[in-house]
Order: sequence, then structure tokens, then C-alpha cells
Amino acid sequence: MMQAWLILAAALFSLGLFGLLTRRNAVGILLSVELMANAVNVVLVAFGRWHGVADGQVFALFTTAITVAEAAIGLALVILLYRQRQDVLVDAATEMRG
Amino acid sequence: MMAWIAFGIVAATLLVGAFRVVTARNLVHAVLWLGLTLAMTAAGYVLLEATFLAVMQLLLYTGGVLTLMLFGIMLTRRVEGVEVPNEAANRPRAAALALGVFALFTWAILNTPLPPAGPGGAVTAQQIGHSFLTDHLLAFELLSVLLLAVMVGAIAIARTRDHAPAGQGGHRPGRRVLPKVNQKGGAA
Amino acid sequence: MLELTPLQWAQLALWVPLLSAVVLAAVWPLRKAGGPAAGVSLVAATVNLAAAAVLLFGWLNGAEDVRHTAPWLIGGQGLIELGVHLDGVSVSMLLVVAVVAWGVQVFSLGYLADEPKAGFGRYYTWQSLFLFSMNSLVLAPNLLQLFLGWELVGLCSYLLIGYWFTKPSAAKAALKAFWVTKFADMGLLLGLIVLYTHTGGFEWTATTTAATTVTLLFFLAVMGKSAQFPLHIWLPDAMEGPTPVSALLHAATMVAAGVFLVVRAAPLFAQAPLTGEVMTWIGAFTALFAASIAVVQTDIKKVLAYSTCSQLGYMVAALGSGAVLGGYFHLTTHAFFKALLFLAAGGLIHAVHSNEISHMGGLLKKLPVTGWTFIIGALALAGFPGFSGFFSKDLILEGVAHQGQWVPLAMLLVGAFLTAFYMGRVVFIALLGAPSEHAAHAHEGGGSMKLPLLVLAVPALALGFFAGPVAGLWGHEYHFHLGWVGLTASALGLAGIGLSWVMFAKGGAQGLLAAFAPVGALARSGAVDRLWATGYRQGLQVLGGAIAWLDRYVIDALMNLIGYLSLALGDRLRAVQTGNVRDYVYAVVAGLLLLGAWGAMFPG
Amino acid sequence: MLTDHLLSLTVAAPFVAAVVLLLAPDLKGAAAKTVALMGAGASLLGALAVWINYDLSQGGLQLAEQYPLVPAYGISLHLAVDGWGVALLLLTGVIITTGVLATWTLEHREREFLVLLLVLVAGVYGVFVSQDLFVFFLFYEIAVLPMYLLIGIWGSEGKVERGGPLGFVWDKLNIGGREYSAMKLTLMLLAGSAAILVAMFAMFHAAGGKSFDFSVLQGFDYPEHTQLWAFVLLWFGFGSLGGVFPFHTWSPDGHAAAPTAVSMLHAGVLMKLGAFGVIRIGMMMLPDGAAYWVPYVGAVAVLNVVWGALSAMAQKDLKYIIAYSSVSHMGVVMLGAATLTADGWNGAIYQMVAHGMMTGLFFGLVGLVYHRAHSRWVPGMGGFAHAMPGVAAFFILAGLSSLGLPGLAGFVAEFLVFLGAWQSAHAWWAIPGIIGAFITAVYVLRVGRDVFFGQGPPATFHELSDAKGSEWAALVALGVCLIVLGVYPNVILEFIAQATSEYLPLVVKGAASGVAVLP
Repeated sequence: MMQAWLILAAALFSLGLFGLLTRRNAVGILLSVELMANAVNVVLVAFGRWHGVADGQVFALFTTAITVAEAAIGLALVILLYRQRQDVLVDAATEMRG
Repeated sequence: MMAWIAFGIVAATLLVGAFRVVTARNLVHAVLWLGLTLAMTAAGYVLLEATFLAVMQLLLYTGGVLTLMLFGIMLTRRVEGVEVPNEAANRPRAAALALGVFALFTWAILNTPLPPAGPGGAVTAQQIGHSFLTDHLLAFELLSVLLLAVMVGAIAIARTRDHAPAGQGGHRPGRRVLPKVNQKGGAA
Repeated sequence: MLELTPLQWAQLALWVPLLSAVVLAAVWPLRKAGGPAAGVSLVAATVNLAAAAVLLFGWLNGAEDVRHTAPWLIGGQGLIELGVHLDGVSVSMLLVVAVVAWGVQVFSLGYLADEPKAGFGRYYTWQSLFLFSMNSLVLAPNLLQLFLGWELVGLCSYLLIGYWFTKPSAAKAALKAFWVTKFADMGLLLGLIVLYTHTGGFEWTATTTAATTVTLLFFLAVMGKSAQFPLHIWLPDAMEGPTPVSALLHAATMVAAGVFLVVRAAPLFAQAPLTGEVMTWIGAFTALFAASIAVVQTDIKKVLAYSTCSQLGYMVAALGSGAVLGGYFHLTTHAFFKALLFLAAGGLIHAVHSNEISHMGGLLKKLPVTGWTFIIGALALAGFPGFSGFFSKDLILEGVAHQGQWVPLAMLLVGAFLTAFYMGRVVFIALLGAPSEHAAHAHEGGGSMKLPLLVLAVPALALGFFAGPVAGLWGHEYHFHLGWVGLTASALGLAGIGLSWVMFAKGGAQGLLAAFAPVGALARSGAVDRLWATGYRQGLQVLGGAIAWLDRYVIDALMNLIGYLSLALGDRLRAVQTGNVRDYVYAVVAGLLLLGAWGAMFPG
Repeated sequence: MLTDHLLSLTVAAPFVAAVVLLLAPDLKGAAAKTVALMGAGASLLGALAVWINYDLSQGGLQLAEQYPLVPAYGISLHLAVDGWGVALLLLTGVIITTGVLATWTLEHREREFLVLLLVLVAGVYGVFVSQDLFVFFLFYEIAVLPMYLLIGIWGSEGKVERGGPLGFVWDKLNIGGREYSAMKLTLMLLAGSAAILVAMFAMFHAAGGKSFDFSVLQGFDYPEHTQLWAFVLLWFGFGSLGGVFPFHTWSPDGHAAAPTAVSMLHAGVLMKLGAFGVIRIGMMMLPDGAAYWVPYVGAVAVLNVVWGALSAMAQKDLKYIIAYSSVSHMGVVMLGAATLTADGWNGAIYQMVAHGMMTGLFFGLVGLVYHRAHSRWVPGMGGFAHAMPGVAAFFILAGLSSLGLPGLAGFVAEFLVFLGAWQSAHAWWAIPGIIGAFITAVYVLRVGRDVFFGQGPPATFHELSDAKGSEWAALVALGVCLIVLGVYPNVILEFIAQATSEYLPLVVKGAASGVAVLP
């Protein structure tokens, strides 16, 4: 049972990764990142449950908080990017190249 | 036996939801599917007897992040919502990589012996609160500082300047404005 | 006279000229004033002369040798000392230098009167410095101090030849003199080092197995300083300097330093017969070679320069064949009559404002004192019986004959004939010949130009007769006897004078001139000069250019290559930053996979 | 009492002056230079005080001061002076004072220039007296790093035309330019420092990793193989600053581009740091390594002498000639060190001092000529002696000293080195050395004739004037030093010989330590 949850989390993580790699829209990328963060939470909770200690959930909460913060900042940047370029297509924004 | 069935339902919905989030052509659909996925995770937490967390999950993710994303889409969508499908080209490559990662994780999960199980019993919210203020007090405090910083940062980054930014006239000295990039990606 | 010990006199002779030089150098208003500077230098020269005279007088009455040294340098094998060594040899040379230097400085008062003040002061500064350097060389207690004096004297020669440094030819001549002598001095430096390593000191009395190498190295330096073939090329060019300088340095004292070194280090040279052999041959050849070139020279100073070269050849040959007394006595007499000749020639040049003897016809009547003293010098040089040159040259020829060196003896005898011939030629053309238009308004120089000539004429005439006591001074016996060698030499001398009289006074036997044509061509072509010049230009400069090119375009280029490669690498690596976010994620994931795989393969 | 802090005061004096200059922004022009001069002068007085206070009969390390810095690793600011230190402190004092005097005509941001110069010299002082390897290296870096800024900002442009097999290198590098020279100098010296660092830590570790102090590292008997490679690292590490053969190529460009005072200080003193390092750290702490590598050190040194002299002969730029001659004379120093004989070592250290004075004077003069003629191209010059007789006289004096004329400092040094060379295991080293001295005579006097003698100066140079006030002071000071060191060398030779007699036996088992001490 325990391993099943972990595998589920891994699947979720991989799907999030796939989304990250294929999305062209910045917001889409943020979505995928949310998904991956969520997968991590699942793992934490699963182990929390397995060991029967509160730490699992405490960490899950921490990660949630950080993910939310990250989403907020990410969105702010996206808005700035949008204001700058009137679109949020990631592939075109290569001004920062070497 | 019942647990497996419940797990099966939750897992299936989760996977379908996640898949749709990633492949939905229309961004709004993607966000909605994300909402569903997050909700089903909350259901998962219930199965894992982490009720407090399930509630928090629903509250934070489905409530907060979802609306945030919707706002994000609204603010940055000029073209009529239709999302052009991703490059066909690198999709298989991305899929391959994702599967690779998945295979790596599953292989790791299956091969590493699980540590001995701890005593059963659900973890109550009281225990979580207690551990917040004892074992992880520092992290807890730091987290509050972080969130404050994020709020200030987000506002500072995205606040609209007091003049219209779009026109070149309003260009404040010293702030280097990147050249306007029109739709086709060429510099204006 | 205040009572001073010989050591104090010697200290006086050594330090007073240095004091004068330092004062003149440091107090530049005094130097710029010209006249007063000359005064200071002359006072120093006179004090030096007095000290030298007293010392010689002391040694003539048999004072025993004095040696006083003080530590100068800390050597690995003990303290290296400098100081003063007074004995017959050093004291007599001291007087010779003192007399000639004094004469030259007095003569220069008149000769360089119309020089700019600053230049005049500078001239006398270098004169005082030279006097100090020569004295430190002469009074050297060991060969190291002799080397110190040797180099300082070379410096003074560089400075004095280049007195008119605005004249490019003078600047070049000064440089050439310094380079050639510095090149030769390498031998002396290396010789000293070898000597020190083998004997732990610089004493000339040391006996060592390495005597031959040391003396051969020393002889290389002697060839440079005393203008022996093939290193004689700088002496004719040194005539670019003012004539009094030529008289002092390039006739009497400096060039004699080489011979003095051999005389001083006689014990060392005695241990190396091979070096003696080499010296005899080179000396004899130089004597002949230089004499023959002197015959065809038209510039009076060049004639005297080559004559000095030739006479030095005689001395070297004498020392080579062991006739130390002959060599050293000839050095002494030659110093006086050659200085006299040069100063007299200076008088003639000053009167006619040109060095060419053809411009000087019939000057005897117009410049009686200069003329007659010139003739006395010429006769002494030619070895006319009774004159000082005759005695010293006779001793040399006896010595060489005694050694059984027949071919060198032959060369020296022919040289004697040529010497008499070219001196006769100069006398008959310049003093007695028909006066040229240049000599129309020639007039005698002032008292300052005549006094030294008279002073120097005395030893040129009479020194021969004092050979006995002088020899005694140096620890040798001398009793006059005229062997077949002496007779042939004087006969050849008279013949030379006679022939020159026939050819130049009477204009007869012009055909003989043709005989000297090839020598003339050789002299004008300056074959030896060009040999060294090409050696310098093609050899040293080309080598320098090659090394510089190698350094800049190979070794330095390699360092630059490193710089270039790093820059090029930098450019390539820049391309990795594509700016596209997705590529970065791919990189991250790829890294993750690699790590995972690696972890999987090597668990634990 | 003052003397027990003498060394730290001497080292700190320039540093304090630099700080004062930094903190007082309104100090401009002459005021700034006066402050700098006071700092430099104070350090010179300190060096003189050290010279007076050093008790020769006792010898060894004196005026010791020790302040722990990092006790865990045994790193302490341990200052003490030995015979060599006394001589080299004097050299540094004289060169920095004359260097500051020589910058009197500098207008462009002279305050920052003087700050960097003083910091640099503080580093140099530190190196000569520090008895702790870590602090030794720290001061060594302090001395090397300001060079980049000094040359980069105040340097002068040069031009080297493209050519040779590796011509393409010119595409990316502006060879001869100011930034290029500054960068090249700094990079090559830092590469050297990297090598030194590796060797330093190897020695520290091998000696038990408890302390960096010389006394500990000195006595320790390092394993044979460590000594072998560590010595090579030190040889080329310190050697790169000392102008050892393949790594000498920064010297011509660096000195040609550097402003006067900087090249005076660099060629005059900094290059000595390199040689001093090789001897003090390389040879003395790794005797077996030294014994093995010394024949090669000597051979490279000989090559240095002849190579430097020959390439100096072919140069047309005044500063390049002097720079290459510095490489050649530094070769003589390394040759002296490689002989492992008392004479050789005395000669090597003496040559450091003598050459320091000579090059200081040379670069001071070249700076004067460049300041007035605005050109360093020798073929275009001639007859300068008319306009500047004083400069001409001093140039000839410096030239004569560099070719080893007795009575001047150069002779004593080269004579001792060649003496040592002949006594050493490789007697043949003396011959190229002497030939090198002759070649020096050729190019130095030829430059003297080309630039100063001959007809009047060509029309292109109009306001050629002789040295003025402060410049005279610098020239006269250095000239007098050259003469004094030439006429009465025991002034500092006693100190040098004292230290050599103590240190040589450490390197050469049973060396002839019987160096006669003056009565």
C-alpha cells in the first residue's frame, strides 16, 4: 500500500515534469510546477502516515506554504513579462542568452 | 480490501486530472483540471488519515492557488483563450524524459527496503500544532518572514507604475527598457 | 720639505688627484668656470709630480719596499685587500706617469684654450680622474687592484676620446675603443678568477699549475689595451680625441698598462713559456705590421699612433722572450719621447689647424722649439745612437737574439729600419720640406705649450745614459755593450733616415714609393677593421636580432597562445547559454537522470 | 623601546601613508605627494635604523616580533631581520623614496597612484622580514597585485607589429597595449603564485601541519620526492617574478607599459622578491631538492643572462632595452644563487641590491626622457646631451655600473658571482656570464651614444630640458648609492656575508662556512 502511494506520487511528478517541458505558456509552466509540488506533498504525507509521526504533515504544510509563495512570485514575474512583451511565450523570451 | 478500492478511485482520478492539466489545449480547462487534481489529493490525504492536512489542502490549494492561476490567465490573455498545441517536435522527447524519470523513481521505490513501520494511529491537528511550536519553531518563524517577503516582493514586482508604461514617452531615465517585441518575436 | 714617510707620499700621490676629480665633478660651478678647474687639476698634478719625484729619489737611494693594504671585499676564501705597494717598478712608473701627465695638463692649457668653459672644466675633471686611475693601477699591491685601475683607465680613455662628443666620429671612436678594450678585458677578469680559485689570492708572486691559462688570458687583455694585432684597430681611431689626450693616454701611459701588467706579473709569466712564445711572435709581427702602415699615413697623428702600436710590439716581444729589463726600460723611454712627439705634433697641428703633414711644410723655421723637440723625439724613436731610444731598443734586440728567436728578430730589425724611415719622412716633409700655403702664417704656441716640450726633451735625450741606476732600481744589472745585433740595428736606423732624406728631401728614388703601394692600399682598406666590424654587425647584431625575434614571436607568442586559447574557449562555451528556459530544464532533468543512473549502477 | 617594534613600523609606514591618502580625499597634488614622501621616507629611516641596530657580531635573526594571527595553523605575523634582510630593506627604502620623488610630475589621479604604490612597497617590506611562510606569501601577493591597476590605469601604450608563426594570436590580443601588458604581467605572476601555493601547502603538510613558521619548516627533513617536485614549483613560481627564462616575457611588456615609478619599483625591487624567494624558501628549506635541481637552475640562469643581453641589443624602444637588461641581470642573481658557494651567494644578494639601484636609476632617467621627448623610440633620438647634460651624465653612470665597471656597484656583484661560479661544480657558468657582461657593455653604451651623443637634438623634440628639483634628488641619491656600493661594498656586504655564512651550511652539507668576518 505504501509503495503504491509513492508510485502514484512519482507518476504525478513525471506528468508535472512533462507539462513543464511542453508548455509554451508561462502560466502553464506554473501549473505544472504546482502539480509537481503536490506530488511531493503526497510523498511526505505518505511517510508521515507510515511512521505515524506529525513531522510528515508539518513538512507538507511547510512545502505547501512555500509552493504558494513561489506561485505568487511566479505570477508576478509572468505579469511583468507580459507587460514587457505583450505575450508570455517562453520560447521567444531569449534576451538573457550568453 | 476497501482501502484498495478507495485508493484506486483516487489514484485514477488524480492521474487523469494531471494528464489533462498537462495536455489541455485551453488554459482555463487546464486550470480547472488542476483544481480537480488538487481536490482528489485532499481525498488522498483523508485516506492517509491526515484529515487536518486534507482540509488545509482544500483551503490553500484549491481555494488560493486556483484563483491565483485564474487571475494569472485573465491578466495575461490577449488572444481569445485558444492555446496553440505545444510543438509537436519536442513532445515525444519530453515524454521520453518524463517516463525516464518515472522509471527511475519507481525502480528506486521498489528496490529500497522500507523502514519498519511506526505505531498506527492518526496524527491529530493538536500534535501538528505542538510540533510546529517546538521542534520546528525556527522553520515556522522563518516561514512567516518568507511569506511577508513574498507578499512585498510580488507587489513590488507587479505594481503598475504611476504613469502608463506602454508608451515610450513615459520612459524614466536610467531604467533600461527592452525593445518592444511584437507577436512574431522580432524586436520592434 | 715636510718630512713624510714614503707610504704617506704614496697616499698623497693616490688621493690628491681623486680629490681634485671628485671636487670638480661635484662642484659644477667650479667645473663650469673652466680656468679655475684647470688650476685645481694642475695643482693636483704638481703635487703628484712632487710626490713621485721624492719617492723615486728615495728608491734610488735604496729604500726598501713598502706594502700597505686594507680589506676591501669579503671573499669566500678570505678578505680581498686593496692598498699600495711601493717598489722600484711601481715608483719609476709613477714618476713616468706623473711627468707626462703634468706635461700634458700644462700643454692643454694652451692647446684647448679656445674650448667652451664647461667643456674645458670637464676635460680637466677627466684628466684628474685618469691620473688617479693610472696611479691606482701602478701602485696596485695585487692584480685585482691592477684590474680595477685598468678598467677605470679604460673608462677615462672612453671619456677623453669622446671629449668632442658632438662629433659623431669621436663618439664612435670612443665607443670602439671601449668595446675593444672591454672585449679584451674579459680575459683579464677570467684570468683573475682562475688565479683566485687556484691560489686563493691575487698575488703575482703565486706559483700555480694554471699559470699558462692565466697568463694567456692576461695576454688577451694586454693585446686589447696595448693595441697588439689584431686588437689594435681602436688606437688609430682614438686619435679623434684632443692631441694632449693622445699624448698622455695613447702614447705614454694607458697603452703601456698592458706591458706594465706583464712586467708586474713577471713571476707568473715566467712560469708559462708558451705565453712567452706567443707574445714574442705577436709582438714582433705587430711591430713590423704597424711600422709598415705608419709609412703610408698622411695624418701625423695616425703615423704616431701606428708608431706607438709598433713600439708596443717591441716591448711585448721583449717581454715574451724574457728581456724584462729591455721591455720595461723601452716602456719608460718610449713614454717620454712618444709623449714629446705627440705634444710637438700637437703644436704643429695647432699652428696649421690640420693634421695632414702635406699641409705642414717647412715649420722648423716658424716653430723652432716645437720643431727641434720634435726632431729630438724622432731621433730617439728611430734609435739614433746616443738617444734614449737607442739604448732601450738595443736591449730588446739583444734579449730577443739571446732567446734565439731569429724570425721575430728579423721582423724587429726590419721594423727598426721602417721606424727610422717613417720618422725621417715626417721630419723631412713637415719640418724641412717646402712650406705649403697652410703653413704661411703658422706661429709658435705660448709658453704653456713650449715648457712641457723642453721638460720632456731632457729624458728623451739623456735617459739612455742612466740605464745602469734605473736597472738597479728594478733589481737588474746593466752594463752597456754593443753586440752585432746593436750594430746592425743602428746601421739600419741610419739607413732608414738616409733613405727618407733621399726620397723626401731630395725627391729621388720615387720608384721605391711604389713598393709601399700595396701596404698603402691595405692601410686605407682597413681590412682588420672591417673584419671586426662585420664580426660585430653580422655576428652580434644579427644574433641579437634573432634572439629578440625568438623571444617575441616564439616564447612570448606561446604565452599569448594560452591567452588566445582561453578567449576562444570562452567564446565557444558562451553558446551553451541559449536563453531558452526549456533548454535549462532539459539540462536539469538530464542531470537528474544521469545521477540516478550512476547511483543505480554503483549502489552504496 | 622603539627598536623592539622597528620592523613593524618600517613595514607599516608606507601602509599608514596610503591609508591617510585614502581617507583624506581633499589631499591633491603636491600635498598628496608630500604625504607619500613622508611615508616612504619614514620607511627608509626605518631601514636605516635596522641597519644601525643590527648587531653583526651576534648575527642571526634580530629585532624579532611575533603576533599570533591564526594559532590553529600556527600562522603568526613573525617579523625578524637577518643579514640579507638588512641589505634588501635598505634597497627597498631607497627605491621607494626615489620612486615617489620621480612621480612629482604626475598629474593624472596621483593620489590613487601613490596609494597603490605605497601598498605595493609595504608588501615588499613585509616579504623581506617575515619569518612565517603564510604571511610571507600574503605580503608577496600584496606586492604583486597592485601592479595590475598601476599599469592598467597609468601605463603607456606600445605597439608590437604582428608576425611570426603564431601571428593569429594578434587577432584577439592587442599585444603591446596597456591593458594587455598589465593583464599579462599579473596573470603570469599569479600563475607563479599558484605554483608557490601548492608547494607551500605541501611543505606545511609534510612538516606535520602544525605551523608555518620558518624555524619549523626550515629544520624539517622533507621526504626526498616531495623536495624534488616542490623545489621545481618554487623555482618557477618565484622564478616567474624573478624573470627566470621561459616566464620572463612579461618583463619587457610590463616594464615598457608601466609608468616610471612603477617600473622603478618593479624592476628595482619586486623582481628581487622572486629571486629572494627561490633562495630563502626554495634552496634553504629543500636542500635535497636544491642539490638535485641546481645544475638546471644555473644553466637556465646562464641562458637568462645571455638571452636577456642579446635581445636587449636588438631592441629599439628605450624601455624595452632596460627591461631586457633587467632580465639579464636577474639571470646573474640566479646564477650566483645556483653556485651554492659563499662568493656566489654573497654576489647574488649584492647583485640584487646593486641591480636594484641601477635599474631604479635607469627607469628614472628613461621616465625623464619620455616625459620630455614623449617618445621612447631610440632611432629617432640623438644629441640629447646638449639639452639635458645631467640626465646624460647619470645615464652613462648607470650604464657603466650595469656593464660592471669597477668603482661602481655592478662590478662588485658580478665579480663575486663569477668568482663563485668558477668555484662551483659547474665552472663553465662564469664564461657566458662574463660574455653577458660584455654584451651589456655593447648595448648600454650604444644606446648612450644613439640617444645622448652626436649632433644637436632633431627638430621634432623641442622642449627638452634637464632634470628639475625633485627629479635631481632622485637621480643624485641613486647615483651616490651606486658609487658608495662600488667603492666601499662592505657597507652592506658584511651583513650579507654574515647571513650567508649562517645559511649556506644548511643547504650544502659541510659548506665552507668559513667566510672571513671583518676584524
